[in-house]
Amino acid sequence: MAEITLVEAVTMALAHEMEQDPTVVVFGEDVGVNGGVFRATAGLQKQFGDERVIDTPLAEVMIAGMCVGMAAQGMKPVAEAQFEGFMYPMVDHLVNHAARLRHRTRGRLTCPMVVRAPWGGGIHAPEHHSDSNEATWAHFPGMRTVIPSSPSRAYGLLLAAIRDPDPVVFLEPKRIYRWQKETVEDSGEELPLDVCFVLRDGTDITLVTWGAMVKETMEAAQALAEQGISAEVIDVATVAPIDMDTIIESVEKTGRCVIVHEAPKHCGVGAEIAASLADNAIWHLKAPIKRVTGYDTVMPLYRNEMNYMPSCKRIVHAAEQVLRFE
Amino acid sequence: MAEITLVEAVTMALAHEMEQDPTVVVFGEDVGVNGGVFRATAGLQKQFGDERVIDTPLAEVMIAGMCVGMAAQGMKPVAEAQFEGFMYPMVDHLVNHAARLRHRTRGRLTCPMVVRAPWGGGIHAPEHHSDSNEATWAHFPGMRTVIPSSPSRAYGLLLAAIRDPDPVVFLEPKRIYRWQKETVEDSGEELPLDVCFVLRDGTDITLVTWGAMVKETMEAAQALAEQGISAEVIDVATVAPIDMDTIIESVEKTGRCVIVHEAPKHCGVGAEIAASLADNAIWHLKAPIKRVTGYDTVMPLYRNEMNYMPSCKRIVHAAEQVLRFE
Amino acid sequence: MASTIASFKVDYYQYLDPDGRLVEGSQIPALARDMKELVSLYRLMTLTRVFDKKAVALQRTGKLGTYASSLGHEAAHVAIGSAMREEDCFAPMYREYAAQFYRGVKMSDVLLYWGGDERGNDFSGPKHDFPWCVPIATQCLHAAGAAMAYKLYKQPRVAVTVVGDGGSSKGDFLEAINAASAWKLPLVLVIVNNQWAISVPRSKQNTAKTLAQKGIAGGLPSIQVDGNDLIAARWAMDKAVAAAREGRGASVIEMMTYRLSDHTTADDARRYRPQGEVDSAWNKEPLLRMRKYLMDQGFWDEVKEEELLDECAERVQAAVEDYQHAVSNDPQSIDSMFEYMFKNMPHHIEEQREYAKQFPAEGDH
Amino acid sequence: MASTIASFKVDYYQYLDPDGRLVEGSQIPALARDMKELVSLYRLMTLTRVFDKKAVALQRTGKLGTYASSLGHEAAHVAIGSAMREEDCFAPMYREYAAQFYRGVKMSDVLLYWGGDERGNDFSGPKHDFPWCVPIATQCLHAAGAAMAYKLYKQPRVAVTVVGDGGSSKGDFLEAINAASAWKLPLVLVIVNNQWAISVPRSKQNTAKTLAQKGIAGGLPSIQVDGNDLIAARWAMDKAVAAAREGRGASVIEMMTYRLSDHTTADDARRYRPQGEVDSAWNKEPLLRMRKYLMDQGFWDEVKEEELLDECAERVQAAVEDYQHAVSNDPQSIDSMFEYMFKNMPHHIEEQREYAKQFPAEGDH
Ligand SMILES: Cc1ncc(C[n+]2csc(CCOP(=O)(O)OP(=O)(O)O)c2C)c(N)n1
Ligand SMILES: Cc1ncc(C[n+]2csc(CCOP(=O)(O)OP(=O)(O)O)c2C)c(N)n1
Ligand SMILES: [Mg+2]
Ligand SMILES: [Mg+2]
Repeated sequence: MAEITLVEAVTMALAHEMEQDPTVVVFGEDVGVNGGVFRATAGLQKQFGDERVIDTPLAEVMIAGMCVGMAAQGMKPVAEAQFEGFMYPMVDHLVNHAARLRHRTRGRLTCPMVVRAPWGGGIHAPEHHSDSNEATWAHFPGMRTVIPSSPSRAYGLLLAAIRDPDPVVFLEPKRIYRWQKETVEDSGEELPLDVCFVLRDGTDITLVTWGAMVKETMEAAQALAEQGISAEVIDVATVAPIDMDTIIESVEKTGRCVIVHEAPKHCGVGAEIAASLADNAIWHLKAPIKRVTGYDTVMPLYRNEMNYMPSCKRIVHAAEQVLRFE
Repeated sequence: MAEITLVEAVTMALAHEMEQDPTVVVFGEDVGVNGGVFRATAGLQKQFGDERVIDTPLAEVMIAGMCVGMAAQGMKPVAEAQFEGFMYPMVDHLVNHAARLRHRTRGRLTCPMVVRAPWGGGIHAPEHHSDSNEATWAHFPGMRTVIPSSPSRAYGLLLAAIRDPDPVVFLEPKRIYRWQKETVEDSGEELPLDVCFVLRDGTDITLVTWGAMVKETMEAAQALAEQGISAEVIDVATVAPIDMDTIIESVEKTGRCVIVHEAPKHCGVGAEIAASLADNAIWHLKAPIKRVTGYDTVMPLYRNEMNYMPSCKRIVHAAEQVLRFE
Repeated sequence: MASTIASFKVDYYQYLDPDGRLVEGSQIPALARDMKELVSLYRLMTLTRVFDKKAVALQRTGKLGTYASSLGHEAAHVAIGSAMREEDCFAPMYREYAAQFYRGVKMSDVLLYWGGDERGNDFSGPKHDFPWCVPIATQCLHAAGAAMAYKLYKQPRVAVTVVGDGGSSKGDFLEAINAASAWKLPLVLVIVNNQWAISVPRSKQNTAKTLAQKGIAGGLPSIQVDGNDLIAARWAMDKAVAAAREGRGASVIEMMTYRLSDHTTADDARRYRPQGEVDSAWNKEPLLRMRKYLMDQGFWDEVKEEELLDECAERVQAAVEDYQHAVSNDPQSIDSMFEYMFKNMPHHIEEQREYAKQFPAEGDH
Repeated sequence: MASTIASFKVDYYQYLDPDGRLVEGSQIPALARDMKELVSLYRLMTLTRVFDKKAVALQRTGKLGTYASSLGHEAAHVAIGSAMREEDCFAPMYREYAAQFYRGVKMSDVLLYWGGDERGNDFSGPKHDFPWCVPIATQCLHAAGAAMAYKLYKQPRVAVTVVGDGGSSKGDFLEAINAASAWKLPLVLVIVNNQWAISVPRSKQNTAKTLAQKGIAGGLPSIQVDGNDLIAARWAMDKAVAAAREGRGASVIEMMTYRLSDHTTADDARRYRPQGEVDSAWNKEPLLRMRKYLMDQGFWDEVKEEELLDECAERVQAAVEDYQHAVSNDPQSIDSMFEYMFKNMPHHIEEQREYAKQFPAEGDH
């Protein structure tokens, strides 16, 4: 059992499930010989052949549309979008078809497909390679949006996503693809897609986040601990549908909440969490709910990128604001 | 000066601005001889010729992409998507290009385009013809999303949208296209894109909504008035960026807020409003913030449609829940 | 130096002319002599037309929602449906009823769908066929995906899809051609060119001579046929389906026909379409010429025609009753809106369902 | 009855062979005899190559972000840029530097862009040209829109766009062909076929003989040329640009070339591409043959070549200094992230700007 990175955990989950289930195919640009531009599918074509790991023409509408077709006929396609910024042409097939197929045919046809994509900023990539577009997917009924934040969660959640009988958008925080290694057993054990993960217990404030921002948020929790403040950190992981119960329970305990995400603030997923708290936990709130997010701007080119990304400092600052209320 | 419907106000605004500004062109499927499937462009081709009112091939990616190109070269294209459900292929060009062109070229090129679309449910239309997808657009920085709710607001807001130097998604609530007539002067006066409209003053509760739901929300306010409850009704109109000041001011006064929209609840625009209140008006809140919305389901085919749509009854119910708190 | 490195052509096929006469000098397909089969296909075309008329009438009287008529397309649609095997997969747009009836979709399914009831899409036809598809041309990629699945399964199955003249402008169709070429998919892409996309005439979709030639982009065999000529349309389908089944890849067939009806019942074609054009299209419509041919050959007569019309009327009536029974006596419940969102209903949807049941819509819907 | 109703062909053009010899028996374009022009274009090809090498080196030493090399494409790109007028509009993808340099884009603009600074896209070239375009093939529709604008303005201007062999599979390109056909747009669609889309070879995009034939879908004149032959590429461009300018509509040109570099500096082509293929492509590269030709004709020699290389090195160095000066001495501020979101900055963005300024990023970026 080796220590592996998040991106290696993705590969391991793909290999595991392809081994178990002959209907799983990997489908996308450069996923074959090249093993994906981030090497997430490295070695898979060698192992499973080019009828299981399929390089496609450069056409995202086609990738999404054909996955709907394949999934409806009993396969489990796992598409790769090369970057989240190139998923937008997929919206139509995901929203108008994948997410509705079960509903509109009363279960006659289903769409157990996954679209994986490297997602988010912070690696100094070129233009259009650093978006955080989870809110785009999270609003649409009929599919799940899942974002892992560690090697073991990447492994377990991706297994669950592939096995899920409904469509899943699986966003991989590319900034932490190789950040931390973790011992992950290739056990085939999936993690649930309907719960948040409490990464750190605390009593004074709840920090809610997902994806690569888990890194800064855990750092912020540590910094707060050094000030004697006990922060609970929740990794939402599945941002649609959200397990609000875990979040509400935590906020009922702490009375304070800061939500952290990379995406622009306006109508981001953080809004849903805050709104849900404002409905269901309002009497427990001791302070305003703050969101520390990307700005309502285009993700800038790389020289300004780190000015855009929420930092540990910004999270601590927001926490301190919130903690000022008694 | 005649009494006109909302859809006629759209036509009047288009005609007005085409008259004033030779760079304005109408671009879309069936907008020419046919005058649009809802007659929103009726008569315009006759009046302005087929080089100003242009029937396009059936290709939404093309419509959006060409509008970006035309707008970048100094035109003001006003595209029509035939229904909001057919806007999804436009996401890529709107998000990756229209909304970013000014930013990425430091203002060298701009994108003053408008995409209009009949939007929302309630007319017993076929499948895929009844979505409320404003949240899809509202999250993306660099463009505005505008939704009128009366003939005069349709006129003034559409003029402003066309004149706006940046891209605007203009969603027309098809359910109330012909609901109410109003006297609208063809004055060329635009309405601002950065304010909410307070449609009814009140002191006990703030009802926030937009689009066709203004109808049910005003009815609910009336029903509440009959119980002696004074409801303030706010039509958000421009759902991105939102004028939160007006909403916060109202909630500071009433202490209670119910948000109403047709779209699914999860990550809808209502979440942003509630979240913003939970940050900025929390000490004024006397009750949880409730959202009365479409369900997190596919908009059903028409026999179930009215079970999906928020009704006056549901709004009153939520208001009553909220008013129970002292 | 210039050298020609590739050349292509688009051929046009017609066997039965508008007057019901076999076109002279042709290599006539065997189907033209298979009178039993022709009679059976003619009967289905007629049933479809009778059904279509009834469906429009139901809409006009408020008993059905918006309905997309198939008037004039019957030969093309019957050719498509009858060329396929049950295990093949059909990805329709929204008006290919005759093709679907052949495959086992019930008339009451069609009525349920346009009658605003999801159960219409859970139709009785081959359970793996795709549902009706409103977002134009998207079905082409679903068919390509199905074809890919069959290819990977190594099953001798074919996916067939239909797109309109309007839909042929859309990237989805064009990307499907490319995909079919890339993987030599067992796929048949049929353009049913009825000359109009709502109010937009064929000439505005592009200025190319044919729509069939879009297949050349992928190097696919691409032909045009008289889509009102069942014999030509079926012959073309048979050839394309056989090629696909035998691993020789995909084809494009443009079937020339005419939309004799409004686009849907929500449309009024008189606003944009000259009546003269419609009148002359009626002279070329598919049932007329087949009836003439069958009569000329002695396999049909007025009595049979009358009997058939009566029989069709009866069957259509029974379907209408099934439909009305379903929507009146056994309507979709409020629960049904929440079911089928996910295989396992999430907690929040369960909650919404319970809430929704407290607020049933009032009055008519 | 079958009749051929449309036929098409794709011709291939080459005038200067890989050995720098004019291909015999050809109708040689006048450009082949215009030595002054050829020398000037050769100089730009060389400058671009020197620039390219420097940019890769900057990336390797951490002074530039990911960079997309144009190595091997110089003839195609120079042909494109030099066939256009200033008032025409260029919608590039991301590696057509030579075309852009011809039009006035500065080398320092290119470095700014890949160096992570938005000012690169505010380039010095024709201010109406489109910025670099990363979402593959979307630029094709922007060019179609520009062409539409010029057509509506009744200006004799032409829009030119470039797409790769990979990008030619995407609906955007295919819809642009259709749009060009529908409106007879003054548009030139160039496929720069460098045989690879990152790791995906041309053969996997589709199995058609050529990519040029995608233009047949719209009935556009569609040819293939040796894209490493500046004379053929430029001749084809001149013809297509003239047709567009004179109202005769759009064309498709497939320029055959080879990506001699990695896809970008973030790529390692050795993982997927046989070195032998790359080696033999070097024998056909565009500068070599043009240099040989100019030398054979007595218009170039080793001394001139040395002088040119020195001059290019100097100019490139100056551009690098401009770039480094801009990013070091006059970097984009935090404010710059908020500017240009809207013409008039909304209130909430102003607030976010003020907040952001309290939290400048720490350390290196
Ligand atoms: C993506 C999309 N855009 C627009 C529409 C609205 N619409 C429905 S049918 C139609 C015309 C289709 O014409 P064609 O493809 O020729 O098929 P026909 O209806 O003539 O059979 C349009 C524009 C749609 N359903 N989907
Ligand atoms: C829509 C989209 N999908 C994927 C990518 C990632 N990507 C960047 S370049 C490239 C290959 C492009 O190949 P080609 O079109 O042949 O152009 P070339 O780079 O060879 O010049 C890919 C897949 C992208 N930029 N945009
Ligand atoms: Mg049609
Ligand atoms: Mg290439």
